[in-house]
Amino acid sequence: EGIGASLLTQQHPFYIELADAMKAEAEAKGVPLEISIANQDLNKQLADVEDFIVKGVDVIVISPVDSQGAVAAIAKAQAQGIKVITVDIPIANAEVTSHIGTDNYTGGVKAGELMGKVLDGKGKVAIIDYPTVQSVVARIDGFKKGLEAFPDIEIVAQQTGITRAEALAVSQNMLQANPEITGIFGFGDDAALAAAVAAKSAGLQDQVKVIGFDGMEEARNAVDSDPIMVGVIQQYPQEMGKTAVDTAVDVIAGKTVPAEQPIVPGVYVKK
Amino acid sequence: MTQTPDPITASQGHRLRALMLQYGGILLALVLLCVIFTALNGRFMTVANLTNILQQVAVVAIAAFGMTWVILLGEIDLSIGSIIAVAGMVGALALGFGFVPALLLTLAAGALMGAINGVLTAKLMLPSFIVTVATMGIYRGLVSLPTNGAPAMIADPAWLAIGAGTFLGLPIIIWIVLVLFVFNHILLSRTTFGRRTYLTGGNREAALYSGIKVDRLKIAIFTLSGVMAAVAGILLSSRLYSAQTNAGMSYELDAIAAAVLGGTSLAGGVGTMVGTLIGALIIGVMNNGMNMLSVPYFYQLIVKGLVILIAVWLDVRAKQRRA
Amino acid sequence: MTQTPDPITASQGHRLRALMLQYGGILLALVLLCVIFTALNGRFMTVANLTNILQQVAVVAIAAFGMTWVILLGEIDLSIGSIIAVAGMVGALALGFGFVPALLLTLAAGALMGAINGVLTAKLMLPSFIVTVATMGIYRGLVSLPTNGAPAMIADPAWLAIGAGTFLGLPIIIWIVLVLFVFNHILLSRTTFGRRTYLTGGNREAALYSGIKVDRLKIAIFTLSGVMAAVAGILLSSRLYSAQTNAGMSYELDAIAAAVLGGTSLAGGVGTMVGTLIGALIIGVMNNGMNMLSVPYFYQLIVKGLVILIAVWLDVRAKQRRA
Amino acid sequence: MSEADRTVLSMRDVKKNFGPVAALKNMRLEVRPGRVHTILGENGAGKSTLMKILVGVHPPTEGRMELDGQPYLPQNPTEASQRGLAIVFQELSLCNNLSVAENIMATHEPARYGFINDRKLRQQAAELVANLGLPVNVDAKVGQLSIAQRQLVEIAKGLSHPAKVLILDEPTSSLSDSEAEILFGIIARLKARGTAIIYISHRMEEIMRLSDDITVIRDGEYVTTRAREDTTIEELIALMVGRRMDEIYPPALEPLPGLSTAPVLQVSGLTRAGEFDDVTFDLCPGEIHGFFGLVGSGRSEVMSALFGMREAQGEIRVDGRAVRFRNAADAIKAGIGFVTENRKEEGLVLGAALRTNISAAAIPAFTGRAGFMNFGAERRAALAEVQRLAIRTNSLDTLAGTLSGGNQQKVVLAKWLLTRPRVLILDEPTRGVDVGAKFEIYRIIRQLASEGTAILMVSSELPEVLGLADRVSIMAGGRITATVAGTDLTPERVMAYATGTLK
Ligand SMILES: Nc1ncnc2c1ncn2[C@@H]1O[C@H](COP(=O)(O)OP(=O)(O)OP(=O)(O)O)[C@@H](O)[C@H]1O
Ligand SMILES: Nc1ncnc2c1ncn2[C@@H]1O[C@H](COP(=O)(O)OP(=O)(O)OP(=O)(O)O)[C@@H](O)[C@H]1O
Ligand SMILES: [Mg+2]
Ligand SMILES: [Mg+2]
Repeated sequence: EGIGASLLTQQHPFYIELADAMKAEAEAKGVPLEISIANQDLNKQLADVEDFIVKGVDVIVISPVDSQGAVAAIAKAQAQGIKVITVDIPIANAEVTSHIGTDNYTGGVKAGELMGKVLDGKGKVAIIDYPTVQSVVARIDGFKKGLEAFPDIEIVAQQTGITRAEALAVSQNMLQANPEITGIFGFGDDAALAAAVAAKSAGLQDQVKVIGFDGMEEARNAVDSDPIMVGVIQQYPQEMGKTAVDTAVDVIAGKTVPAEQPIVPGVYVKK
Repeated sequence: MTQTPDPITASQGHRLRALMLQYGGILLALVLLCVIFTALNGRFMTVANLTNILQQVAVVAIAAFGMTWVILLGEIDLSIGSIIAVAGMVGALALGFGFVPALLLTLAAGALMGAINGVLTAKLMLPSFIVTVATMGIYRGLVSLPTNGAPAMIADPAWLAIGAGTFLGLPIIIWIVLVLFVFNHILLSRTTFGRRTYLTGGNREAALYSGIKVDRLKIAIFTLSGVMAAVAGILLSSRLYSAQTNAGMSYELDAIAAAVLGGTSLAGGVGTMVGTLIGALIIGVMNNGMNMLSVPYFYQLIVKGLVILIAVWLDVRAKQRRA
Repeated sequence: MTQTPDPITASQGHRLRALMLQYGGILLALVLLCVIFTALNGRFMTVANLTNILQQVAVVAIAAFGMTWVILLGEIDLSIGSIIAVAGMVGALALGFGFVPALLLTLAAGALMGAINGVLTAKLMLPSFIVTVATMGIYRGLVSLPTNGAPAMIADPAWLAIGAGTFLGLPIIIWIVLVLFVFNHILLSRTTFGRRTYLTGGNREAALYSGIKVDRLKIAIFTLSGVMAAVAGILLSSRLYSAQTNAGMSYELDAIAAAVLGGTSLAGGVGTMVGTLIGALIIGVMNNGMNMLSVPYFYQLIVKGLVILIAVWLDVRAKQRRA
Repeated sequence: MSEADRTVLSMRDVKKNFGPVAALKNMRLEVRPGRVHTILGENGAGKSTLMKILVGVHPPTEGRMELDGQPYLPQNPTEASQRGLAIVFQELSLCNNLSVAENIMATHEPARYGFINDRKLRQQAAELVANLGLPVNVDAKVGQLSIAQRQLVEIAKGLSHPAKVLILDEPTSSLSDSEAEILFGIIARLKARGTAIIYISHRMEEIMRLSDDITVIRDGEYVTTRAREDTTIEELIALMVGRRMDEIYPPALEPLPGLSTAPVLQVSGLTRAGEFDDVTFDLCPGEIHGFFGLVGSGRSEVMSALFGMREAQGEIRVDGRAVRFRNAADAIKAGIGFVTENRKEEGLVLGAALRTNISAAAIPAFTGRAGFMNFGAERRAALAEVQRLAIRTNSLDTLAGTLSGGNQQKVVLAKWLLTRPRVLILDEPTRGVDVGAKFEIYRIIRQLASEGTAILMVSSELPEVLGLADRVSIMAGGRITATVAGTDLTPERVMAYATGTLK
């Protein structure tokens, strides 16, 4: 009976909006929806899915903690005849009924191109990353790809800053070591906003341009009001959540659904 | 003056009562939880779900068995979460040599990492907390090197069967937990090794004077803890079809919580495997039951904390009554 | 046998030497780290960067001051990471009432959460590890309720000035660390409150027999630890322009590591604020230096672990030599 | 009513239960100012429990107490001390990581607005210690002191503020005679000032010398109170143990035939810088070799070096073969047993069962197949030792920490007897043990010796050393200054060597 959704986290605005959109759509369609939060732990995600199976849900919507490791959970559900839909993060080496997600790589390319444009094709760039998350790795790869068109731009530092506090310290330290940095790409809004703070506190607000990824409200406001934040790659969690629930409802109704429903990220720049 | 009763019959006759006295509080907490969940959700008390719980609790329970030894010695091992991850990775990479070599290599890696903790603690006389905080980082760093942070997929059917297969109708993973429970329980309660652990944890100085080789014992126990973590890592990687570089993160806290819930004293010298198993079950039942009831995540955190508090309090109270 | 030298001149004259003897090992580790980083990166040893380090270390250092008290008592407080987050959130939400009320409310919230830890530990006689593991979850759950997990933005200029402003040329955040260091140091080393803490941590029984109200002391110290965590939470939220629901996650480990690196014994009764400050600086210098050198994340984990091991080892060796 | 007849402290019908254990059943006590009131009773009779009730550590289960005619029911030690009671605990209650001065002045540090005046604190402590004539350095960390010195610190702590009633719970149990004399001097001065003193000890000579009144208790029950003039040692012992005892030091037994006369242990030139120097002696099967000396003369250090717990230069031979013990396990394997002097720190696991403690040093003997413990054999052996030493307990599963001090001491002894050692080192073996039990222990020592066990006995009780030892080595300043035997073995000579007046 109904939909079970296993989401990666609940401490990130993107996922909060995603969950809210799913709940709203489920209510509108009158279909029961239960949400579990894996808290970035694949084992908990597996346990959550197992519990969904015992409870007897019809469809599972999952945003995998890991694009490869979630195979186990998905296989388990499918073995019980439960259809699986992935949102946001695709699953590698397994077939799911449908995937709805941002094209992170393309988003990364767009971020790289934007960076090249705002820096006029030259300068030194730093990256804040999160190397154990595959969607982030895709963004970073895309970003580097996008920058390939600008041979005079050099990537001088790449450091890991997972939480906002870590990102702040890391960007301070990168700016300290490379004061000639002119651009910073943060893998998410938190990283970008922290980088902007760091640039200001180092007195480099006129020199450094920051680009983020996610495009939640806080970051969009910052792009509007803060000269350092030149742009953010915008994902569309509401659309994603709504599509996911609609797809799940279709699956329950026995309709065929498209295997891929990409949601292309936008580029949000100053109005 | 000495009204010593016959000691042998005394211990045999009151076995069951002693068990109830010892675990009354914590068992009560476990039973209460089960009753509440059963009342609130009909699917809770089904064979399928109970099997579920046992499977879900397996990784933490096995790690907690190892942790119990370490805590009994009055030490702590914060690196087991990282060892779990390294073990999975070693297994995933070594499966190229075949299933059995991979299994052995994984266990050996766990033993080695545990032994390093033990040697640093015993021979360099560094506090185990700081040693294992350090190796927690080191092992976590190491696990990420071969794949640069990416997970390693596992396709070996034998390896995957550990987490997915059944034997005599029961999931293999549950058999492993049971076997390891019995092994650790007997080792602790019936052998001289266990006795030495209690003595050393109770009073290190007195143990030294009694001729116990405390350093060796310490190294052995950290090694054992490493091996248990490696087994937990094998199960986890098998359940997840892959070795994750961030696997087992912060499981050390769950393992410690299971042991302490089960009555193990962080000061050393007091605790049992039965208690730890009950502690792990409480944690597992709680997680599962709240999922079954669709309790929202943040409320789950709060309820879990409250249940832990109540369980220990019931236990402490029961023990005070007895005294 | 009693070659008691004149006690007064003895203490004054050997002050500096005593300091070197007490902190020689750990100071050596700190100096070594600085020398290495300076040699490898010219920009390390600049006023701007040292200010940087102090700012980055502030949150952990302040939390570690509180933690030092708790550990001195022979207890542990794992909930401070969550208290940091709750404090930030209370501040962010209460800023609607104005800056000063928000500040007071935040400190009061920290005190309350600490006091709850203390009461549960002292009055219900539960082990502090399990109490604070439980409240860690409870407080972390609570912080997420008002915003459903989302961060709360902070725009109040006074609040933001705490993290960004300067006073007499030095960032305000560094002033706060210094003031709290001096406060805690004096409270610990010069007052009867501090002396009672040492006595109780060293031998609880003896403290009880000497007429120390151990329960009250325990509650007071957990409260103090909660207040310190709240201050850390204020700084963090101010630096981040927002209260994050996952703020301070696992900072308790850093705080404990700083204290233990600085020579605080987890068994209680031994430790100083000076040591904790040095311990926190080592952690801060290490993070900053490796970022400056662009050491990849996984290698940073490994190096950090190794440095911690070497630092404690230097310290333990220095102390053994002295004895 | 004259001052001396006034009762300052009284208790009636006091009961105390620890769960099912009735530690006190109907205690009665009247204490008068300027008099020493001794409480006499076997180990576990309830003496320490009584004192802990008086100072508010434990509440009584039932009963009434009065102080200066006012009802008295202290809730905690602070209240007791405010009402004018001070205590020197039997089990040391000091903080090892703080200095002597800090321990002595604990909770009444000279302070203003909560700030401690460290100079004044050390001055006051130093003055106090000097006034009392105690040989301790107030700057030393308590953890570095020998057990005897800690006892002196404990005494200084108890005397650090004026009290109407001073309780001394076995203050001399680890002091040698010369330090004990210092304490007696202090007691005399306090008495003259009108302080009432409650005194607990198992040393009969000392009791007869110091006491004005003596209350005997047995099994938690009040037996009688006598004025010292109206009683004798023999009568007191009979009242206490419930039977007559003629002798305390049993005579030597005939050695078993066929005992080897070759030395089992030969020590030569044993040296450890700063602790002891050139210690040389040998020990034959069946011999009881006493080691006497003042506090800090280094006897305990020598013994722990013999036992492999301390590195030292020099040579140790067992059965003529040179050995080097790396740890206690090696020493135990070579047949050495060591009853340590500090039972709480080196002797017992307080949180473990009696049975576990008693078998702790003999685990190999109870190892069955594949490393399994032979619990049946362990229980039987432990039970035999409990009965032989008359350890007062109702179960082998009782936690060692809940036993009375003297019974804990017996447990340590039991633990080492169980290893069936060929060489048994006894460091203050009867510390805190009652007369009846002492006799029992002496008898066992004699018995062991007659069976060929070689015994090294460190003791600060001169009569005990003289009463038992065949030969006595006297240590002063880390060296053996003399070894005497036969007719030379007189108290005067031994003391003279120990204090260095004879060389
Ligand atoms: N905390 C406790 N819990 C349980 N039993 C206790 C406790 N303290 C004392 N007892 C028991 O109470 C009895 C009296 O003990 P107490 O220490 O008063 O004896 P004592 O007369 O001082 O003996 P000793 O001469 O050996 O010091 C003993 O049987 C002891 O085991
Ligand atoms: N005045 C002092 N201040 C500090 N330490 C002392 C002092 N006197 C002796 N010590 C220490 O005490 C120890 C000697 O005590 P030890 O226990 O060996 O003596 P002992 O002969 O066994 O006497 P006893 O056991 O009666 O105390 C040595 O380690 C010595 O460093
Ligand atoms: Mg006593
Ligand atoms: Mg001695």
